[in-house]
Amino acid sequence: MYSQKLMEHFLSPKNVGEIPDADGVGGEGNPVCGDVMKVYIKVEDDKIVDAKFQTFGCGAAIAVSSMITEMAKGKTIEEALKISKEAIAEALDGLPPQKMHCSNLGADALKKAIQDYLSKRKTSEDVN
Amino acid sequence: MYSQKLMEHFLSPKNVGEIPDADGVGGEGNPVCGDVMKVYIKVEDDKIVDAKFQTFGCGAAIAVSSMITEMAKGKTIEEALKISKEAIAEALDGLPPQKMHCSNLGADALKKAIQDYLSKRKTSEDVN
Amino acid sequence: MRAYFDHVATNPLDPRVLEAMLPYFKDEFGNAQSVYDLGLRARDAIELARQRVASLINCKPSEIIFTSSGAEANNFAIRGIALARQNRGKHIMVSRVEHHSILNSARFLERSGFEVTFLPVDNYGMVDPETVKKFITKETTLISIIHASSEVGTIQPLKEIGKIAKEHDIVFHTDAVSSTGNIPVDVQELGVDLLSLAANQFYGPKGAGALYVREGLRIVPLIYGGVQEGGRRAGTENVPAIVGMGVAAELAKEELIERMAHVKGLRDRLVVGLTSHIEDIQYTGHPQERLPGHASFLVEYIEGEAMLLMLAHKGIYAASGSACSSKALKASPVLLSMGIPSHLAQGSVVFTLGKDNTLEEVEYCIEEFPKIVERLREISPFKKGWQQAV
Amino acid sequence: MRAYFDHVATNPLDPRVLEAMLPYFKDEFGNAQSVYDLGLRARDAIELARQRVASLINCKPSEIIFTSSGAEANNFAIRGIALARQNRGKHIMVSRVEHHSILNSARFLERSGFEVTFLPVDNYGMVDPETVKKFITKETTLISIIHASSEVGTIQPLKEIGKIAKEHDIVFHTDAVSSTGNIPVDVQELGVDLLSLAANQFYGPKGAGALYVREGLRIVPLIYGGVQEGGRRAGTENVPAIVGMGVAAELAKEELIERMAHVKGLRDRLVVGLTSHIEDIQYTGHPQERLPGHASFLVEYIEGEAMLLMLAHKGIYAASGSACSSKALKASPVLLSMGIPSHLAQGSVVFTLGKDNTLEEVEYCIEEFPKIVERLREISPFKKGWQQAV
Ligand SMILES: Cc1ncc(COP(=O)(O)O)c(C=O)c1O
Ligand SMILES: Cc1ncc(COP(=O)(O)O)c(C=O)c1O
Repeated sequence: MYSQKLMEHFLSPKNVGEIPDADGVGGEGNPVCGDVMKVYIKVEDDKIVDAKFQTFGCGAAIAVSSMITEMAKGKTIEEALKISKEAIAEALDGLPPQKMHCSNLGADALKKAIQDYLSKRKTSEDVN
Repeated sequence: MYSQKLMEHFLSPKNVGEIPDADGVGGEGNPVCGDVMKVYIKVEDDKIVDAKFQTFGCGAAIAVSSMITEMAKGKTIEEALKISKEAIAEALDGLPPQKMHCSNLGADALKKAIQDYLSKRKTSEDVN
Repeated sequence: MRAYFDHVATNPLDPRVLEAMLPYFKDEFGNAQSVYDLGLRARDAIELARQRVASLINCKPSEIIFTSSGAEANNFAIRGIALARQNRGKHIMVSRVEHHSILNSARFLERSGFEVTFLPVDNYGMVDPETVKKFITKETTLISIIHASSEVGTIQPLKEIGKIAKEHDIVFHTDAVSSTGNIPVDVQELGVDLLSLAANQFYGPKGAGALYVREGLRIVPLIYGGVQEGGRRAGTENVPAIVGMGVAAELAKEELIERMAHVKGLRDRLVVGLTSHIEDIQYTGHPQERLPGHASFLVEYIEGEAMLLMLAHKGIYAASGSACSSKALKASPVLLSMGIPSHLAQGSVVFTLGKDNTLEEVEYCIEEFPKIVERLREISPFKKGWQQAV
Repeated sequence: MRAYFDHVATNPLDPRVLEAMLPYFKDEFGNAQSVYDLGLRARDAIELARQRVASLINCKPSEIIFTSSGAEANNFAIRGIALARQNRGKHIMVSRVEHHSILNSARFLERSGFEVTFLPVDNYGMVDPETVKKFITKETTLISIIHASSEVGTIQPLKEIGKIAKEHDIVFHTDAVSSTGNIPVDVQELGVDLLSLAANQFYGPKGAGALYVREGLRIVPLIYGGVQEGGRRAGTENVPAIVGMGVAAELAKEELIERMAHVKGLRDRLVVGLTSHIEDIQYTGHPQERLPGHASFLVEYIEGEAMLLMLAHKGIYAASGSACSSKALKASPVLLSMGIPSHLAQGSVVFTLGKDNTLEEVEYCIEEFPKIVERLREISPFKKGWQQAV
């Protein structure tokens, strides 16, 4: 069902955990439906320099979280916003059809984290 | 399905054929239904001294015909009339339920042959 | 000598098929719905089998639903489509020469408020497409015609009937249990929307059948439950049987031409041999449009079951449509619907040849069977003709 | 190390069973309906299997109808009785903790104009006989209650419910697929009129199930066709599978007490081991009235499929009722009907032990599983509790 790449990211996920002083945090999903993802990012000069996640969910959800944080790191905010669910699935060598919603969640959680960063920056800019 | 005894009577039936100068002939059944039996008897002093049959039908029908002619031989008319379908089935070490009608046919054909003999005797007695 | 000439009843399992099944009886016993490797490998094995079966009849793998038998596939098709389309109409048509699993499913629908037309056939057991056309009404939602009769071998003009069905937006099913794996069966070419098949008819295992359902066609399940077979047929998948069916399908596809030529050669020899050595014997079914390994006869004045038992005593296995050889104790409705009188139908005998039969076996039968006929005619009151009745 | 703890999904085939099946894949390939020796031996083999299965559940051989699976038996029972008795009434009752094959058959009947009561259960997943009584109407013709839940192991009070059914002249069916062969199942003692079972749940083959139907009870067939199974279930008999089921039934009967003691010992050790090494874990289902080899849990803050995959990575095979581990992507209706909130149901994990499991395997699981739980909780945003939500 799952590709080997996906299984690797599931069994040894990268970027697990919180970033206590994150610049942006985004959560998506609901434990009632089975998956919750939380993405933390650290941004410098509009570039994502670090990303971490916490996920409650199935193997695919954990692997997607691992992959999306990997993909986000080093990208500019603009580039990161363009990471599509298809790109995530592809990076994992494919996802079973019924698991595609996991990559949706991942993309959405990252977007929310970036929006959180952008709105915080705006607020701090407004303050300054 | 069939007992060994039945198979023997089917594969090597006794008393096959016609008796050209039979004292009594009885037929039962209908080719449309699958079985036709014809029994011929030769009677001397109210005793069946010979019996033969011709049968169109399944393995059970042929075995029953063989058995009933065997059972009839040597019996008095009175005794032979008492041969029941159960007795035939038993003599063949049993018949499958759906084949019991074959032993019915056999008993009936023998009865008809005896009746034929009795009515002929009556006629000839009447003539004499 | 032993000569198994009853391939229409069931086929022996090809040893290559059994070999492929064995691992799934041993280490690879997982439930195909389980998420772990053991389950995934079972699922992969099922999907490979699905591809192979699909390839045999030229459809997509997703159009194959595995069942436990041809009878299940037939019940599923007839009742599943009739129910799915009942808002459009409640009239269906089947031929009079269908297998019991179609006839009795149709009768069940009749009792449930559907109207059923049982289409007549000609003396070869063939359905005339013009007759089909005549009985179509606005209410007709389904036509089901057997591909090849197991009793007389006749192959139906499915293509023509399929065209008529399509013109009238009627779903078209064929029971191809006796044909699939034995002659070319291509759902696109035949123009059918559904097709039933069974693995044991092409050297696969018992307990494995399938229904082809054209993509997009809605069908009501026969067996409800879990998500197996896309939610259309529940029950823990019989993985070894499905794997076996797949391998049998692949072998059938590869060897089809060869197998057909082989059984046809033997069959033709058998027909000539028997009809030239036996008097008052008729070859039933269509003389050309028939299964290549199928030889069916009526032998006058004697009865089928008796022939079968005497044949078996000589190691020759055959079938009959006589009343006494059936548990239901009724002469084959197929023979009767072809206009054959009951007393002749009692003399039915059917030899069906397979890939492993040999010419020696056929010659042996040509030698033995006439003697058996003679012996039984000796016993019969009709040995000089039917007029010798009681 | 490998530890197969998913016996509720399917069991490995007992090598003694496979041994008994093999001849029927080889020389003994005849169709059981054929009149000749090859067919008769197949038929005899089926009848012997029927006796063995009957003996396992204490009924007459003639009361056993072979099917292709537990799901088929369940569909057959529910729909066959509802239809056969529809002139008396059109109300049936099933519990909310039934297998999908019962629930979805009941829903099909609902769509066909029947009224269905889905009976509630308590926190152990148990049906209260008093509740059953409350919902009975004059129209009620059938009650179907699962014997033992495959998801939480709870054994239902069938005897009491059977008495109530009898008093009201209601036919009583039980789905005993997960219990038969694993605990004593006696149809007389349970007071059931119909009972479904499946061979792969007691080390028999896949593709073999059966329905017990009390003598004299009329049932409408699910699969129409020929005369097989007394005209009640058509299709060429799957002789090897039926033979295997018979042998598996015989072995299960002989070894039942021993097997029960074995799995219960292991199960109890597993429950103690896991609950003492893992925090925030709940044992689900009834603590005493349950299948002896069945251990089901809710592990908080993490999800079931992820647990299964990590377990499988360590060679341990288990099941889960979480949404993500099901193809339907819905949390187990059984767990929800027991009042378990959805987010907790996601953490479901089920270990089911079998006769060949060992204490070492159990100890291995007690060592590995807590580490897996810890690892997944590390990843979870809820690791400090559910309040940590998004
Ligand atoms: C309680 C119960 N009923 C029915 C079934 C369905 O049986 P099968 O998979 O043999 O169709 C299962 C399957 O595991 C089950 O556990
Ligand atoms: C034409 C035809 N249809 C259906 C069937 C039923 O198939 P099964 O016995 O696999 O249920 C048969 C069986 O031989 C058949 O010949």
